[in-house]
Amino acid sequence: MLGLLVGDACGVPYEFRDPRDLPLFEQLEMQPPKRFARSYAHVKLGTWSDDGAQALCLYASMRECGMYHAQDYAARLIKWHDRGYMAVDHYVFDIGNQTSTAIGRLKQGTPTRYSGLSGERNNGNGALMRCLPLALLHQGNDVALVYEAHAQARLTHAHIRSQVCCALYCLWARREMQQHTSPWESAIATLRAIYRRDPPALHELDTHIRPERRADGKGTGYVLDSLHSARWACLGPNYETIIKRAISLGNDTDTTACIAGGIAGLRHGAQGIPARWLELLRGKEELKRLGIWHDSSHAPNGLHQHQPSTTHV
Amino acid sequence: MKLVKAVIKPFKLEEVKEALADIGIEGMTVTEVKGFGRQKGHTEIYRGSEYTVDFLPKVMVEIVVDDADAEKTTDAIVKAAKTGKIGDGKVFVIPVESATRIRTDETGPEAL
Amino acid sequence: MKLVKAVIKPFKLEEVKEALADIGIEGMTVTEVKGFGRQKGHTEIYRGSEYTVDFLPKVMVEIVVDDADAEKTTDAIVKAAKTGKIGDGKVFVIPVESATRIRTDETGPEAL
Amino acid sequence: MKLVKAVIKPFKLEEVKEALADIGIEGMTVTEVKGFGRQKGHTEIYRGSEYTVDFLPKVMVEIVVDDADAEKTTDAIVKAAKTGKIGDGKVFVIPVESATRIRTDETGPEAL
Repeated sequence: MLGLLVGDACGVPYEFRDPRDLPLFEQLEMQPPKRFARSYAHVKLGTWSDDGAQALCLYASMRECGMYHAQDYAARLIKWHDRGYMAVDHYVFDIGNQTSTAIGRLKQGTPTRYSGLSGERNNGNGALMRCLPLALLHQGNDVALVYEAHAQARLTHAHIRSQVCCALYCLWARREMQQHTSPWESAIATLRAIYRRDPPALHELDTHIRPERRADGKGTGYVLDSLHSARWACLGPNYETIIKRAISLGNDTDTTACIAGGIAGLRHGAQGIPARWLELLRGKEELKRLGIWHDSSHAPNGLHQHQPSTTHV
Repeated sequence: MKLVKAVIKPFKLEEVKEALADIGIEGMTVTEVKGFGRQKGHTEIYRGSEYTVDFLPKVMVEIVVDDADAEKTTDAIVKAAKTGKIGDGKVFVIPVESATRIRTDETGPEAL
Repeated sequence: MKLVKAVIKPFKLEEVKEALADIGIEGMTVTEVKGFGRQKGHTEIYRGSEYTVDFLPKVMVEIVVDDADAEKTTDAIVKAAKTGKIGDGKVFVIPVESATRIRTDETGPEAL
Repeated sequence: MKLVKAVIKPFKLEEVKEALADIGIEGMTVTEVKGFGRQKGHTEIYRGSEYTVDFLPKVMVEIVVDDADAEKTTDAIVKAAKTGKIGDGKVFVIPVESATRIRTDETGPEAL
């Protein structure tokens, strides 16, 4: 979770920029260069955005329920939207259009199965950016994980593309946790095997997501571009480089860095996250309550490396 | 009246609906459920895992029918939902004492 | 005891809950379901696929009550859930042989 | 045969499954539900918002068993799902007239 949150917080000041307007690669810090006019100038550095808050809602829900429970998660998203639950300072400063529409529907009593928009154009990265806790805390097998990733996506992003992207990401994260030698490739193979019984999903995977294609991306808010951008960023050798690569693509920088950061955190552990970034990260009281941050150890042990257990953080 | 309650594979739902329409049954309720059974979910090689919740996605179909129709409803579902492989599911028949259609206040078999 | 099982329109849930609270019933279970019926839902064409959405989102409300309360519970639901339009749903009453409250091991009507 | 229908706290599902496996019961259906009851969800007044979460997340576990097994199934669930705190849930037993295994057409207790 720390990998995701730090990535998100690093990306916030650079959001919506053309890559050419960004500082030099080595200056893509959580604290941008002084002359750089950062996005959300009123938001303190080290603050996670909607991505981190929604992921924490899912984390808290799964911890409390011991499973993915759509209605409980929906109630927490509404609480975030209305009252800043899991947002730093209880302040919500950004929300995606689809998520906003879906939360509005949920508040009117629409069942969780039907709250998400399902058009092909409704494929923002809003469900992908928050789904990591499923992979961290899910106690089921791969089939169960895949279908709960679908259910998690449908809550706000009901098109099959968003669902499959979330399933692929969750399996990828699980393979990273398992220290698989080829996590991405293994995730694809498993997903194909599962989708043999699910032709629409298999069609989507093979014709649109095309997971074997070369990793690249533009860092936009389109779910497929986000996933491939994160994959490209994750070609970096360490946590810091992965986050900087994600931000260097410009556009939806916080979300690309959040998605890549989740994977990078699993791969390199909390000790792989630069101490200066952990220092700047805000909201630690909330993270302590959730058991993600521990003061006593100074170096947080909230994100352990390569050690799946029921207390993944 | 009887409640016919079937748990089937999700991809068989369309065929079951068609089979029921063929015998004149159009109203039903469908719930997404998790099925746990002797057939485990797709097994993965994974060491040292505590992963134990191995469900398979299923759908539960519920239909209330007149006493006389319970058997043919069951038969139609069984025929349409069968793949012959493990995990095809089950059909149960449960007694129903009363039924009311909310829109019209009709009760009994007229409400079905 | 009886299981009163109602399938209603999702936006009627609040009114049904209030109507039940008015007659002293507060415990219930709510499940998200799909309703298929003579009233068809909207049809969607998806990339040449034959996929059509012919269902409507519904919620299923389940309440177990003492025998004596089954009728007034049904009545309260019917009144609160009615819009007079097609698709309002139905209420069924099913016999229950035993009930146990997990926290206290109480059984029978005391458990309700 | 009997349908044993339990509404429990979600994080108790694993223990319930294990307790049932211990008495030889492996097949079950699990549904995510919202539980409304005398125990209200927590009400919070925050920033003038009137929004309150008045349900608790629950799961419904459904198992069909032979008549003779209904009681020990209920007992196993009650024991495993108990936390002693409010909101632990309930277990109901409902009569089932017939059961059919779709794959083999077996009916009655053999189908379970």
